[in-house]
Amino acid sequence: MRHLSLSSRQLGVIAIGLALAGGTVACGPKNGADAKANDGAPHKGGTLYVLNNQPQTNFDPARLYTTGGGNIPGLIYRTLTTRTRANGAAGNKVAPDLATDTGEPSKNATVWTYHLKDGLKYQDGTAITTADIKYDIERSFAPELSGGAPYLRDWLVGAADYQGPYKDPKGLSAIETPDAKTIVFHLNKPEGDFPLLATQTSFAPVPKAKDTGAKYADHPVSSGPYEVVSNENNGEHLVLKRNPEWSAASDSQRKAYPDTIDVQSGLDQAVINQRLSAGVGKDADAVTTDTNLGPAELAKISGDKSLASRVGTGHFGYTDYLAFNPKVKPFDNIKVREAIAYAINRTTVVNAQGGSSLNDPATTFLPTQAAFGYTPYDPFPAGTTGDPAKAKELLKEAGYPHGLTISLTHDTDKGGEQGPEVATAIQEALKLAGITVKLDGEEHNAYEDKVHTVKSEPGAFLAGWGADWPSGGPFLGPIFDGRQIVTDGANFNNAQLNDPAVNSEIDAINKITDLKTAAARWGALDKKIGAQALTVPLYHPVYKRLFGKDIKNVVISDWTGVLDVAQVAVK
Amino acid sequence: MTVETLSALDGAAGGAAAPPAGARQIWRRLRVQRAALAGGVVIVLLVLVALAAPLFAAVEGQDTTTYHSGLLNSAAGAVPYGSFGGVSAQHWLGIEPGTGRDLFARLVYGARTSLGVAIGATVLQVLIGSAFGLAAGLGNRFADGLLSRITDVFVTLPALVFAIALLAVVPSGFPRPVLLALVLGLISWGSIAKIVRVQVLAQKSLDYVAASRLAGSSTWRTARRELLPSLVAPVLTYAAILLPSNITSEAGLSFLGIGVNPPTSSWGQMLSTASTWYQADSAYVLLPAALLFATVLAFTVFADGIRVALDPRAASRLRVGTKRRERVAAVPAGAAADTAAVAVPDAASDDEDGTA
Amino acid sequence: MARFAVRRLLQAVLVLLVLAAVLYAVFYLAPGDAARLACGPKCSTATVAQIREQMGLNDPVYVQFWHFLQGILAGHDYSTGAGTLHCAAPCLGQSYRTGDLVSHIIAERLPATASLALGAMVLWLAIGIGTGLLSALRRGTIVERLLTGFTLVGVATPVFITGILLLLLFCSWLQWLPYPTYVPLTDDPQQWAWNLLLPWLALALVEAAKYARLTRSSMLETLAEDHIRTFRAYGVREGAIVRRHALRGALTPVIALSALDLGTMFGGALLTETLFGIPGLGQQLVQSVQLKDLPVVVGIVLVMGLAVVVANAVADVVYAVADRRVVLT
Amino acid sequence: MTLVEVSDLRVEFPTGGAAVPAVDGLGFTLDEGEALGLVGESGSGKSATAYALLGLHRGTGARVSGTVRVAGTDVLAASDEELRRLRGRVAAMVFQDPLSSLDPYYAVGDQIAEVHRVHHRVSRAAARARAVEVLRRVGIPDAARRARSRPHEFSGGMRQRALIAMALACEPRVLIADEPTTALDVTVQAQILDLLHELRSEEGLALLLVTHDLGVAAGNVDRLLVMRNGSAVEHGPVAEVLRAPEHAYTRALVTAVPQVDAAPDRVSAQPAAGPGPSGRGEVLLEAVGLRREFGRGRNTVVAVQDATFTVRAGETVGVVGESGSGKTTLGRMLVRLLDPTAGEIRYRGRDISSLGDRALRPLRRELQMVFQDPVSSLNPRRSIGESIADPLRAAGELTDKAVVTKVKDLLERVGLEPDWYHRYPHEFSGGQRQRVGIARALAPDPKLVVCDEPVSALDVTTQAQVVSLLGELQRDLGLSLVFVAHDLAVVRQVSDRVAVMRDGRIVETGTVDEVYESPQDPYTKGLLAAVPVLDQAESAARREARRAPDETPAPAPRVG
Repeated sequence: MRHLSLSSRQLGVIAIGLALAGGTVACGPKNGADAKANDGAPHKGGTLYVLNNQPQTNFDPARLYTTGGGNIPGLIYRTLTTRTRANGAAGNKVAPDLATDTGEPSKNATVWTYHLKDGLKYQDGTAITTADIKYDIERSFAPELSGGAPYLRDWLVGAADYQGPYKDPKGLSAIETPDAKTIVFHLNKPEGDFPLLATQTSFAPVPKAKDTGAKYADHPVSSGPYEVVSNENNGEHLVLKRNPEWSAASDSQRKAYPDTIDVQSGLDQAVINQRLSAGVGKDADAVTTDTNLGPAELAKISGDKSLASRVGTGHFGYTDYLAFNPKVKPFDNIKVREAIAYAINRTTVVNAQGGSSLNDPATTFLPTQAAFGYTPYDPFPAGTTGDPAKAKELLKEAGYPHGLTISLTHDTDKGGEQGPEVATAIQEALKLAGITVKLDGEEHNAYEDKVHTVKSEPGAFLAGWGADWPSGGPFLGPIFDGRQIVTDGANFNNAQLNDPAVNSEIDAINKITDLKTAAARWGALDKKIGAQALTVPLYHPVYKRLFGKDIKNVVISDWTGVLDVAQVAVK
Repeated sequence: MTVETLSALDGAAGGAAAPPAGARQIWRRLRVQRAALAGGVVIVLLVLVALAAPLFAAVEGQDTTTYHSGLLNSAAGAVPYGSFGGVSAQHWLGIEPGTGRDLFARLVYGARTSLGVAIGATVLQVLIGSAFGLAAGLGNRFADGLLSRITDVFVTLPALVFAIALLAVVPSGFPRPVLLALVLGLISWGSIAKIVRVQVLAQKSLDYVAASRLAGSSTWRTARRELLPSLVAPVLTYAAILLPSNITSEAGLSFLGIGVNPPTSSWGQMLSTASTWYQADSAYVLLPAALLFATVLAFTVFADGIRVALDPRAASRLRVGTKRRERVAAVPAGAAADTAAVAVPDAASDDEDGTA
Repeated sequence: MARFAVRRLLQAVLVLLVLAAVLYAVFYLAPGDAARLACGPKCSTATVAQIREQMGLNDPVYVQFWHFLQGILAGHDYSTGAGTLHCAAPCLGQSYRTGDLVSHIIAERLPATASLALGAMVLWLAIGIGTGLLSALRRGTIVERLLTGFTLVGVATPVFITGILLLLLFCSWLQWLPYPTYVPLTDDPQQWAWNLLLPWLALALVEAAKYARLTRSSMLETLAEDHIRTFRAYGVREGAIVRRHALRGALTPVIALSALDLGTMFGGALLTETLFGIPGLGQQLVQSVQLKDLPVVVGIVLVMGLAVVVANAVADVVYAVADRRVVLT
Repeated sequence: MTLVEVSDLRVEFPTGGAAVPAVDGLGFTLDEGEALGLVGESGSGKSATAYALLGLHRGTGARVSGTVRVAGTDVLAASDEELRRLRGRVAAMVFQDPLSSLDPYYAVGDQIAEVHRVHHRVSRAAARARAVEVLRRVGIPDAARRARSRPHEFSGGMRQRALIAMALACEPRVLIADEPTTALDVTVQAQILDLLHELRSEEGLALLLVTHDLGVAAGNVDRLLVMRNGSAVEHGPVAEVLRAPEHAYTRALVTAVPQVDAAPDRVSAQPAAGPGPSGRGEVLLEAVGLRREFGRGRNTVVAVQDATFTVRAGETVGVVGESGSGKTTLGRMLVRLLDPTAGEIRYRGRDISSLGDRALRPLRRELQMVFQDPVSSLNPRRSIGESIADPLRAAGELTDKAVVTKVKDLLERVGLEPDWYHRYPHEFSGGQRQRVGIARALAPDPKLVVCDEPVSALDVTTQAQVVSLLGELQRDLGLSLVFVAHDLAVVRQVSDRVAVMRDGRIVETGTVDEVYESPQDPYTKGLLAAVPVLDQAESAARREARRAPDETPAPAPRVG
């Protein structure tokens, strides 16, 4: 889940504005010729420039919250497993990285065993051991190193209250390293997705001797194809160079064409788009991993082939939706929820988020990718513009013949996925169905607190959910698993649904280690839950991002939706 | 200029001391300044527009909230079809990209918010500032010291940051425009407090205040009868300067995305949205920008006018009371305005620190 | 002079103390949990609790404030887990969010803000004083009317409008300038200036207007003073009079005011920094406010406050130096 | 030969509507080495005339017509360049306010050097030397060092000397002195006038002395030109004009000048004769060892120290002293506008020096004050009637109607129209305003009124009127007056007894005649000797007396 601060949002907002500025002039048809340069095989060498808006803060494997080991982090930190670096759906699979395979489950997927490949070395030439991986996982529990993904605390046996290796050097008994190349994980429940979790950077090795705690991010010890030359301003400017100790032989996934990679963050999004589209000098060898096109570019690419040819389109598993809390009247009444589902006008919502090029209207909670188990369905068919009439009908049945007034909680961050633009679009749509919406805009933090705290959870609010790995599990689990209702912390089960049937089905699927079969079951479950109208899926964001003229070998997997810096070449 | 030549003038102009700043005098002196008058007219018009917003919208036949998705090119980032941001017979000033809401309606309603907030904030600043300044000016060493330090703190506050922080603390249920006015008012009253204090201190040393003490008046009675009247001029003048800066501050807050709540429209809110779109739809940014500019300009020149009309500082700056009239007479309005404007920037900068 | 310094020092300390206290109070009241924000939305309650403990957020607010003060006076040692991170006095603390030392963060942000503020000041003084003097000495001519018009426009245009229009004009229409990307002076002076030109202009145009008005009025005032008349009466050339006898007096308030403005600018010109994406104190501040990263917020606000207080003192000194009759108290 | 030639001079200042002639068809001449006194009250246009001689009206919007010839140059027609050569080189001007007339930012010597170099092609060093030379010439002690100090480090007198030095530096042929001594204390005034006199006789300078003070003019010029409303009413040799003024106005002017010597018909209550001071009415107010300090710590200034004196019912006590002598502070302490640092104020035997505001209020009405500055002593935003009514309303004893009637009576009493009740201060002249101030002081039927320089801001004729009004009132109402003033003559006119103050101390007290006829304290002697007199022989004699090197201590130069 991305949580951008107000001002970075603001940057975005203006950014896009400026991007428009750039767009008109950036490049005319003259660039058509250069477009050819993009063809032809990629070669080693050169410097790749990454122009980003968001800095790579806390560049520490224990603190990073990535999916599939992240994009930039994946250049430094190899993990037990990693995502496949291929285009589209092919890029939605898990592959062995440091490990010889994606893991051997036993005791119906409660125990997972990995073996390291031979000859794996850190940048300093010392050997990578499983103890180092265990150590980093333990680090990720340390309060000094906050920020990482939470799953292991729930999954590993007896990890619930573990304080990390600094306060508690005994370490985690749930992880065994019988020898330097073997590591065994003991889970307190079956988790077929474990190989996918093992892609996260907490599964990267950190040599205890080199650990400097909170300062480790400044000089991390690389296990990947590149090593950190400098890390300025906490990830604002990263310079990476080839790690001589890394061998392509041991790494089936990463191509690592460029000799050096220069990651400049904190750039205005407009500047990024303008520089990429103009592609002057070094910018021809530049890409961005976090900045979408603005309307101006969108308007242009239709008429500008060469520019269009430099837009990478990706689909990250993410759904923005309207969440209900049935504990609050009138949302306890399914008819009311259905009425709203019918009344929603997804066109206005999509427009509010940048138009149809950057968003696909959503009717399913699961993202539109097979890996998640996407099964198309629309329990409340109302077309993209909604069906107010049908909604009115349902309201009458629900006992509100004269309409009703509800309150909708949203984030006040402008341009945000849960921001005011979307909220007003919904407000306007429901008006046609006779539903008066009171907007309850909360400042970002207040909003987070309010909607994710059971006690204060409002009846209806905007929410978004992203995949930590492409599978139905992390998508449906936190939202609909009754046992994941957190009463004294951040709760994401907005409906506070605790349906034994759903719970047991989730358990059943988690036991399945064949991801394909699992996916199908997840899809079915999604459809089943969808009928209860506990959420109204609104849209799935689409990533459209520019890359420089001389960029070759652009790979965009469905896993990240962003072009993979480990694969691109500048020569 | 010397006493003679001046009092020679006085013969004609009638007397040495400052004439009472009666409404008539102010009006007489305002009338002669064309720019100020023009500003006044614009202000009146704006207020009328704000008050009659529903009427205007009704005449056009649009409202501020209805979406017109049909008029937007969704694939191209939801910018309006057609030229000038979708200007048409139905939508006189075009529509808002992303939503298709009518811009004319939103502009006229926006005037309500922007002016309302600014006026509210100004009133608050004047009240708080005057209270503090008066208390500090009249109080003893200790009170003065304490109050002045407090004032310093508020002058030092990074206004915008505190606005952001405060806006975060207040429950979202609170009516936003009122909140904005409150926050702006509560934060940047320091400069006016300083001005009032200085005025009071200056007045305090004058003989007629001593005379009033001799008359057996209590401090409060003296303050009420002798000091307050003389404060009206500077405070009015400064309020006229604060107001536009408040309009800008509101816009600034909205620009940072913490202004009024949707679907309410304010010029600042429109500007901040427009800054997202102005390249694809430049008409959209120019409208609120132009209006905001016109408004601030109008208030600024009007403030200048009032300043000349009330000329609060000239007297205190000139050694001989008689020089005041000479200055107003011999120096064109503009110059006199500026002699008072000296007071403005140091004060104004306090308001601007945040919004700069 | 010594008494002046001491007095001002005490004042400054007082003001800054209050500022910090107010901030702690406000943030204590504000919603949002720094620990949870640091930990991430999906973070488990247990972890949040540990982090809160780690940050010392479980202490009552006054204790937290006390610790903060201790840090300033005596410095502080923070655990990085693997080792300890020493924060020498005056220690502004450690970012909740990143664990960086606040002093370090400020040190990183200050150059950008300083570049913006100083550069802008040079510009606005040049433009402002120039136009101000011109319109004062060309009283009643068309030149003056034009300049007065210019200043009014400047005063009436919010910086973010000026900024957008400048970008529109120079970057996209004329393409004379690149879209501003902050480049540290130390990296490449030329790029530094080139990229800051627009932000400088945007800021300077607004300020310059103010200064033009001030310069003009104070020049007119000075020219009306008796000692100017004296030198006229002794046949000194008008030019010499302005140069030797009017300018100094007329510019004193201008310089003093610019000291004040510079002070406030160091608080980061929020809008300008945001609009042009300059990684300065202002931007950092807004972000930190959003993230409830109290130590950083307090640190930056204190720096701002200090700047303003110092600026005030400087302004007074300027007056005193320019005019020996002024006594510093 | 004739140096200055003015004929049919008209100077008009446009004021919004109608242009007002400040000077109206004036004509006169001034010969080499001659001294002409331009005398008139405020508004008579004398300074405007002086300015016209140097063409200083240019660019001020003033309209000047007629002919002005200075050393052959037609000032009105001359080019700027010619004018610059005239200014300072031929005719140099000495201005009224020495402090504001010098650039505060530069050393006095440099400023003089600068104007010198305007007219003489010499090196900076040479110019500086010249500056020191002229400073020494005008009697600045230790000139070389003082040349490096800034104006505010000079005392008033020294500043005026510096201005004169500046004039000398250009070696002009005529010196135009515009009220050169108005801002100065009487002793310093005497010194400056002597200096001018000396310079004239030794450098052969012509002098145009512009002043409102006949006395000042009398002793220092050959011819007098009396101006009123912009035109000459009388013009002739000093002696004749003073002895046998033809014009009524001149006569009024001459008679109005208070004479410090030869006690005139006393305007105060009782004739000085009769049972000596001691015998008069019971003691009303008694000041015992009063002390007042300002500021704290190291920069404490003692404004008044152990001032002890009494005021009896119905008598007038004059308090004389030069600026900074603490007389005003003393006056304000008596009515408790200032709190004494030490000492007692016994009013009818009761010590009121430490009473709180509340306790004081009932007494307030009995102790009133008339202020010096008629401008600042009336609230411009309140009608004079209201200002006068203030004490009455504060007391709240009378009905509104009664208050108004009483105020109208008072207005009449002080010689103003009762129905001016609703007028505002700016509609009145200085004298009238002072009358209003008096009316306000009288409103609560006080027993004692402290008059702080009540006439120093007024023209001499008005002065006389106000002074006699005060005396008259005192007689009728049996008031006690404390009359604080710097003008010894005025004080002598009104007082029964006098206290002479210097540097916060009372150096001499006694009946008027005692103090004025046979002063004991050397300072008092110095003061009296310094007062300008109309009789030329007398003033010449006094100048000689003063020549005899400093036996009379002049007040120590105070930093302005």
